[in-house]
Amino acid sequence: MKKLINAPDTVLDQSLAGLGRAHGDLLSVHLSPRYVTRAPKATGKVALISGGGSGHEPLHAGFVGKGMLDAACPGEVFTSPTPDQMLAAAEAVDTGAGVLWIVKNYAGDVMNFEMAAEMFDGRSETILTNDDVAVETSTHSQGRRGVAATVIVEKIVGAAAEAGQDLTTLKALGERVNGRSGSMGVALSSCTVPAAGKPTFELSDNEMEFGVGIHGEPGRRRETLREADAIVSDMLDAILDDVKPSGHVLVLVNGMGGTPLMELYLLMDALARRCDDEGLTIARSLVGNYCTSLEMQGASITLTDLDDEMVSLWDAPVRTPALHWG
Amino acid sequence: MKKLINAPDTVLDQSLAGLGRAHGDLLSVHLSPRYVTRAPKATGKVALISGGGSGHEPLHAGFVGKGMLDAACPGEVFTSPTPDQMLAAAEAVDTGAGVLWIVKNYAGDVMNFEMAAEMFDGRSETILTNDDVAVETSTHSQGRRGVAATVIVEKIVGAAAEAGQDLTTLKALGERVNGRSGSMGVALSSCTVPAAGKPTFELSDNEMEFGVGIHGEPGRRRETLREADAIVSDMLDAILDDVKPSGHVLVLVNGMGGTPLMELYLLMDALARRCDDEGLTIARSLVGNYCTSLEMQGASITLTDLDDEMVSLWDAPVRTPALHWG
Amino acid sequence: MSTQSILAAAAAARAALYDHEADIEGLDRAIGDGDHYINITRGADTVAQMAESLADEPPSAVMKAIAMKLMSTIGGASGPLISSFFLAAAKTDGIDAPWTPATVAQLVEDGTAAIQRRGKADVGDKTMLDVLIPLAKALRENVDKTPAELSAIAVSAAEAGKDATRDITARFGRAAFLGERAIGHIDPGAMSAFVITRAICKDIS
Amino acid sequence: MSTQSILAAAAAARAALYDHEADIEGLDRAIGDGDHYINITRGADTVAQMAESLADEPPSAVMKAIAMKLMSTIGGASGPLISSFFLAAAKTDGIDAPWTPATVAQLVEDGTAAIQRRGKADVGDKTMLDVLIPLAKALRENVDKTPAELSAIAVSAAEAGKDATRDITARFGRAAFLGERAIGHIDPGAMSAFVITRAICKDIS
Ligand SMILES: Nc1ncnc2c1ncn2[C@@H]1O[C@H](COP(=O)(O)OP(=O)(O)O)[C@@H](O)[C@H]1O
Ligand SMILES: Nc1ncnc2c1ncn2[C@@H]1O[C@H](COP(=O)(O)OP(=O)(O)O)[C@@H](O)[C@H]1O
Ligand SMILES: [Mg+2]
Ligand SMILES: [Mg+2]
Ligand SMILES: [Mg+2]
Ligand SMILES: [Mg+2]
Repeated sequence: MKKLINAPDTVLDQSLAGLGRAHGDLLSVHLSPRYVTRAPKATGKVALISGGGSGHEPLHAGFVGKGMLDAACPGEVFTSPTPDQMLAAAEAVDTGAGVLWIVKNYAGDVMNFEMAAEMFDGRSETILTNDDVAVETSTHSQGRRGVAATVIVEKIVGAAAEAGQDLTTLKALGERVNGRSGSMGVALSSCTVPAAGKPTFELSDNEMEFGVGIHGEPGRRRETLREADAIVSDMLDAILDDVKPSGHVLVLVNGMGGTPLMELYLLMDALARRCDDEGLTIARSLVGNYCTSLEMQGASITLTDLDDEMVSLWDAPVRTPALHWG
Repeated sequence: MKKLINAPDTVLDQSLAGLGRAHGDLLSVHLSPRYVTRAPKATGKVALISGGGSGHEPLHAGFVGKGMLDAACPGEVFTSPTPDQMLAAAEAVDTGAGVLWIVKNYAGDVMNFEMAAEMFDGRSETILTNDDVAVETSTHSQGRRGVAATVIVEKIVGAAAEAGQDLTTLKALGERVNGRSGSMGVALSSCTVPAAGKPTFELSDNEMEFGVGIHGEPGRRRETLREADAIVSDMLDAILDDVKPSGHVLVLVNGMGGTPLMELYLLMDALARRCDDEGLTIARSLVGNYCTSLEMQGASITLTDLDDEMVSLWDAPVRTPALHWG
Repeated sequence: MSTQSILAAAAAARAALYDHEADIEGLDRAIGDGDHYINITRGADTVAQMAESLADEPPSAVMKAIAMKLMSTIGGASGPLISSFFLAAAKTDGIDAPWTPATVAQLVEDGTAAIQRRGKADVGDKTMLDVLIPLAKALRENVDKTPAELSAIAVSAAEAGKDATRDITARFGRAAFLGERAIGHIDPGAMSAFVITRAICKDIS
Repeated sequence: MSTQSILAAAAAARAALYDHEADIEGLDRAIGDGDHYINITRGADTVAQMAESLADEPPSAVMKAIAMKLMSTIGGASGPLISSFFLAAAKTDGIDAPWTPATVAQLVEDGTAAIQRRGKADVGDKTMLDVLIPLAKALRENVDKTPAELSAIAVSAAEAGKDATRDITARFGRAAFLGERAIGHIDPGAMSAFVITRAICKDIS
């Protein structure tokens, strides 16, 4: 394992400390228990709290700030955070307007957030994201995995919360955005969990994992690495089997952590050409590392079927370490 | 070689096309010859043009836009662009106030920009960046390499150009920023040039290259991979041997492309702790992939000794794909 | 069973987990995300650290303290499930009286039911419940046996349950996302539940 | 030398470069950035593509067209240097008259001087000039020899120059950043200059 770290068991706290040092103008980092809050605290709005295993940076702590999350709870690498973290975060950021938990659909995350919600005295609702079309739902009681569309849900719902929408409306909005989004990822190499010290999986020199999960979980199939155009086409086909957009879409070309921007923009080109063919207009886009899997080489594509409200909320100002505009 | 591409010889054009599709609101991409211009064209200000071999994304095209570059000329991967590109870019963006070329100090870049300047009819000046402290200057006629401080020069000089400063003043400002900056990089793995198809260099499982260049060139020494704190300390020592800041500094913790954000923030923490010990105040910071080396694992640290003018120019609004604030 | 024995059982379980690092980790790498060994030993280490401070508490308080601590230590899917087990166990009838085989059966039943309530899974879903549900049933049906006999029965039941996870697809946990590709691998949570069960039973007999 | 022979020489040079891919690429990977082979063959390929359209032009026009095309094709450090060579060669005295050994000597001198003006380097700096400067000198000193003799002398001079780059540090080009670590490797630009020289000389003799 080659990493720029001191020791596996100090990675998380030291990385969070660095986040705090770099972005003291936007957020505050708390280490015991671990949670990151928007600074200064917002007033009179529903508080958005997300979280999940670490290793997906900038997700989620990189999206804490005005117009997006009020708090994020980072767990150990690829391991759900625990209820005490969520509870402390909720108590810190609740303004009285209620808490909206944004949770990626993994058994661990769901159960830990559920315990926190049970323990929390204030009002709260939960949005589960499950945008990954790689794994079919039919035979599995848990449904699909939540991946990069979580970023889009956090941005759009964050803007609506900033605009003063109430808890019930925000939950419905988040579910709408999630329901209109689909994602598909591929991996060219594995990631290595620091505490494990060895790669999560092995791929031979000409193989890729089609439909990989953001923790290095296997996806639909292992296959021979092909041209980017063919890969993007298969990814888009898989998404369009599920999401049926009519006109304007938001696309997120997301790097898994070890793939350079040059390749991500090349994927954007391939995707845009396919969208042209499909008669889809890319009204908004985002290209970069947003929902990663440590140092994994690979990328995912997320497509969201936009409506007018979603576009204007997407464009609304945001001030976080990883998204900043308007 | 595992990359998400179609073929080595289409990487560059397809990646640029994707950049254009993603950021049509900020820039225009031209492919023959290759250059990227700010959209719409600025009026009545000195035009800033940079460029260099591709593979360092977002440098330089990702910094085209309001408050930073007017144009960027991307060469083949790790190969200087050619004078025809620079000339076409200059003719497209010159407003009559002159052109400032921002060039990293490599023989190829210097000579190609020099030829372009000779061919260009308008007025132009050149800033050479040479912030890399890894390689001592004394015995080499060419001086040091230009690396990540180029981003800082482009941002600060870009803001001053936007504010209407003239060509001579901007050149002096850029040289001041460059002169007050020092950088040092390490690599944990090699990069692979698409056309070459194999890694530029080999490192064994426990080795790192201390002082690596952004094209995978060797640096000061090959040594055993150590703890992040020790590596950061050595990097900072090397920089402080050269830059002698008195109080407020800007730090850039820059990823080489294949190192995840989690590690970069951890390096930021290590650096911040060392700066505390040195009595240095980190007044501004940037953590992320800004001046990369394809998919290389590794990172560099840049430190700039700030003065008041530099701070306010750093904070000035910028609207580019890779830097966006204010 | 006294607090002393509970803590001894926890220590035995911890040692056994350490002995099976490669197995447990390999399985979660094959059909999960590779962290189950780390999660479960982080839990075991935490309990070991608490041992001294708990030595004079009654079993119900020990179970409750372990539950709360594990809730904030393990994380992942196994964290809330395991801490639900201990939370329920803390309230098992007769927990603070001298234990009989029936107490043990009741405790495992209560803890297992809590895991089912929290995680919604059942036998055949390729989870730790494939060990725990048969184990609880075997204990209940054999409360009249000697501790040594009961231990042997419990270990066989746990082992059979663990082995049964090999040939089925998962409906819960990360392995569920794998569909048919999960077949051929034992569930990591079932494996760790078995390793723990065997270690505790050995300790008893 | 006619346009026909210039283009034939270019084709011979290109074929020879292709034959030495591993050498040239390996050297730039060792002490540069690994792209010299790609850069130089991109140039050679471009000239090959232009050949047909240049067949009826006089040598001066051919040299100028090659120079301008290479300027916008090769890039890197070698691009401006090589295109400066051709730009100067286009203006060499007697270029469009029937060539003598003196014309060749003059052309190489003019081209080499242009590279020196552009790149500021000299003999001993571990660059392509370590081949070109001795080559120009050898040609000048042997203009009275037969073409076959001159070819042999030129190849030896180029080879000695190339070999001399092995044991020195660089003052220009990327290898300069390496200091002592560049010792033991031939300069990639010197290697390609030698390969080209030898191919052209073979073609002539
Ligand atoms: N809903 C559930 N009910 C019971 N057990 C479950 C459930 N979901 C997961 N598990 C168990 O948890 C184990 C995985 O735990 P662990 O690796 O620690 O967490 P994570 O899956 O979050 O990485 C699985 O092998 C399975 O036995
Ligand atoms: N200033 C210079 N003068 C003469 N030759 C030079 C100079 N700088 C570099 N070179 C030559 O260029 C070669 C490298 O060319 P190339 O790899 O194509 O470009 P780059 O160094 O930009 O990657 C070196 O091996 C050296 O021979
Ligand atoms: Mg996990
Ligand atoms: Mg080069
Ligand atoms: Mg796991
Ligand atoms: Mg080179």
